[in-house]
Amino acid sequence: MKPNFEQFKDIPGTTIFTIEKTRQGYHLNEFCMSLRTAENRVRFLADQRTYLDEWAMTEEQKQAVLDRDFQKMLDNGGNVYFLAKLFASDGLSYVQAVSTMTDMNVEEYTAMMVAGGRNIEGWRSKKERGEA
Amino acid sequence: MKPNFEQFKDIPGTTIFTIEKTRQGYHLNEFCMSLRTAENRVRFLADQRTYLDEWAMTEEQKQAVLDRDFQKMLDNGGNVYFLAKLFASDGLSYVQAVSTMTDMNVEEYTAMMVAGGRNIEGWRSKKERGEA
Amino acid sequence: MARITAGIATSHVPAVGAAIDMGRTEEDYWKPMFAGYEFSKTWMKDNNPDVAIIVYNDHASYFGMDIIPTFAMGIAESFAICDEGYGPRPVPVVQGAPELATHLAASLILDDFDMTVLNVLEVDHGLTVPMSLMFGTPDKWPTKVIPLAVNVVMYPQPSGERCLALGKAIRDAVEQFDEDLNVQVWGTGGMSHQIQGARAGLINLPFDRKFMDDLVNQPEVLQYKPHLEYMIEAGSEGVELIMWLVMRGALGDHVDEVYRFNHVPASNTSVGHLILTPKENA
Amino acid sequence: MARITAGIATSHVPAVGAAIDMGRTEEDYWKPMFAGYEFSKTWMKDNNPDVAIIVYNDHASYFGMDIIPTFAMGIAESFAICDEGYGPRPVPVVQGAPELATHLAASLILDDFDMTVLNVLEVDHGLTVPMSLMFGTPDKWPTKVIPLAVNVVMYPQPSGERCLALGKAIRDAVEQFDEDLNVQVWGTGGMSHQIQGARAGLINLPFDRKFMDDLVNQPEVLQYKPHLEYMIEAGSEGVELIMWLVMRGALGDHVDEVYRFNHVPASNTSVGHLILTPKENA
Ligand SMILES: [Fe+3]
Ligand SMILES: [Fe+3]
Repeated sequence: MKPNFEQFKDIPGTTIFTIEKTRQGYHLNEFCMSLRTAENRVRFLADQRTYLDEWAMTEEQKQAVLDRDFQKMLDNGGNVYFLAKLFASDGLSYVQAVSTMTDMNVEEYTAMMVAGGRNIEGWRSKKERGEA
Repeated sequence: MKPNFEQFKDIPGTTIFTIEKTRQGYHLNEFCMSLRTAENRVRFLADQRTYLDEWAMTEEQKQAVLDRDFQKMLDNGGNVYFLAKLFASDGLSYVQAVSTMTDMNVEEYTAMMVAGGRNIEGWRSKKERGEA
Repeated sequence: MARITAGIATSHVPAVGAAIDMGRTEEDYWKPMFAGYEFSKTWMKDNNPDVAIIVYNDHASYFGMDIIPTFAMGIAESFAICDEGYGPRPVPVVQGAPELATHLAASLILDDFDMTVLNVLEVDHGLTVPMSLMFGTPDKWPTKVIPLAVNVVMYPQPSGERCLALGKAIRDAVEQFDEDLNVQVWGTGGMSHQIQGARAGLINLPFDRKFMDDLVNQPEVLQYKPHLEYMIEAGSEGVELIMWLVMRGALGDHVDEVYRFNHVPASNTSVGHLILTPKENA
Repeated sequence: MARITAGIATSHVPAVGAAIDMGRTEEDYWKPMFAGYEFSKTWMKDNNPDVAIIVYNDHASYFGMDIIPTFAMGIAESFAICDEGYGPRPVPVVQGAPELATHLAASLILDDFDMTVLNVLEVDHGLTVPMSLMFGTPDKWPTKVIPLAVNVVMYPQPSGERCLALGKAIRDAVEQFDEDLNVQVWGTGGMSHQIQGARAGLINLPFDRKFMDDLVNQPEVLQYKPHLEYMIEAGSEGVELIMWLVMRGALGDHVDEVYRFNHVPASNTSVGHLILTPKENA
């Protein structure tokens, strides 16, 4: 069956990690994987730029890491489970890190979750939202 | 379909490498894999016993390696493609190493191969050969 | 012969592991969620399996970018706990079941499932959080485990049909194992959640409830649900629910629903949990 | 659209690579074997593919004991050459075809083949010796390559039916790729050989010839040949021949036999080689 990499593009505010993105995000995600040891976390946090320069990442990927711009990391081939190693190194929880990709701060985001989460109504389709 | 690990036992002079043998031969084969770098080959050949003691192999496996008893390595979970890294470290070709598992010396074995190889007649079944 | 006596489904939220490990289960935020597993912990004491086949996914914790198997089975003696960036969870090492696992992996390959065989594997929250929920915090896990890692992170994930068929093949293979063993199959992950992008925090409780109903009563319909539908309706990470189909396939055509629990939220996730048993003589 | 224009089958004996690398191809022992590939090298010049999908097996050179995939596909930009204990073969790095490879791996997973996806892979003699035989010793390989590694070393290997079906699915997937590419599929390994135990050196030329006949004319029969039969009749390593079935499945129902060659021995092995093309309008 022919793979359909376009089918995901109408989902609003969502980046689907495809086999194509494993090529684009390879070095960024491998950098994140390296943070699974305490030694590497210490070394990275002590001198982030030097550590990042050890990886064949694009400058845009490196800058997104330095800025902790998780949405930009997604746009450049990152996958959130890899990025989790980065925000874990910063001592952030999933909620703390994930909320930065939304238009809410962490308190607002947590309040939304406790109230039952983001309602899907209006969030099914970019076309429906007038975004496409 | 139920796996049949017994079906191979009637083939004479043959050890089939099964998923069960990956458990038995794990450390022996991993030791062999380590010889894929020149540094490790040098270090192994310089002090074989010390190198072997870094691996969680059985004493019988270690002794078989020291003796270059390839048949005994097979009996203890080794697989020939792993063992090839060991005889490659010794500078032996496949023919030189493989012939040691037969009742021929390397000249006789090579002559057999040039003459068309081992004839299968009589080599299909242990029962047929009176070995089982 | 070995037999499959129950199927467990449960979400495997990392923050749930952290709450247990940090002793926060009595806090207001967490208490209602953990209360929902009290029945299950008691039920497990009475129904402890010899082996649990735990269908889960690795979250970039052991497998990275280099190698991405669709279905991988751990056949080792034991499985260490991953460091996911916070240090490894302080839980016991997971004990394997090499004899059943080699039989099972071999059977599945002979049935034309293209398994990847793992002699080494470290397991992450996807596998350990369900164990903590069902067993609490023992010094040693009371059951042996066969980890079955499914790629749900990278599109294309295995189809729903393939996951259900894998479960059926697991059932057949377990029944052909000569030793008399009590085996459970656990499907983990889900329910609705999305942990990335502007749409993060999506929860769809009607979808989750319908999914549970269908899983119990008509899994054959569920197998044709397109992955795109999970991603739209249950969030980008909701597609983890295909792992529940593997568990369901292993239980046979008809099941009894022993227990059901739902709770929102745990961290970013809708928590769902089922205990199912194969219907007698069905 | 891309199309499969030919299938190549050839043994991949490591000593053949060594003979090439050490300049021994004119020696009495080797000359008749290499003479048999002269036609093929010329034919390849006239029929050079844009991409060759090379079905081969790793011989404990990249994959070890830790992880053993049944089917694994390399989607990287390039593939380095393994050190198999003698130092890496002095041949060019193998260039990948990431776009076709990602399309292909994704298509196969959607068709319920449980592929393992490889973003990193080093290739061994199983892949490079066929390239040397077909291309000689260029500074740079003239074609891009998609490595498809099959487990043939550990029982259970994938079934003959599965291998033939994989070939058919590869054919469908290639034809759905939008770019206009000339694609070949190569099946490597075999023919009869056994490189271990007291029975080492086994050769069965009648088996090899019948296998070639059946592969050309009635592969649908060959797919049911039990692996035990290969092991008994063609030696423990003769089971590599199932990789030729993948190639054959990719060519469609009917083929033309462009070339055939047989030679005994190369090291411990019976060398077999075929060039097949899909029959027009068949
Ligand atoms: Fe998960
Ligand atoms: Fe081979």
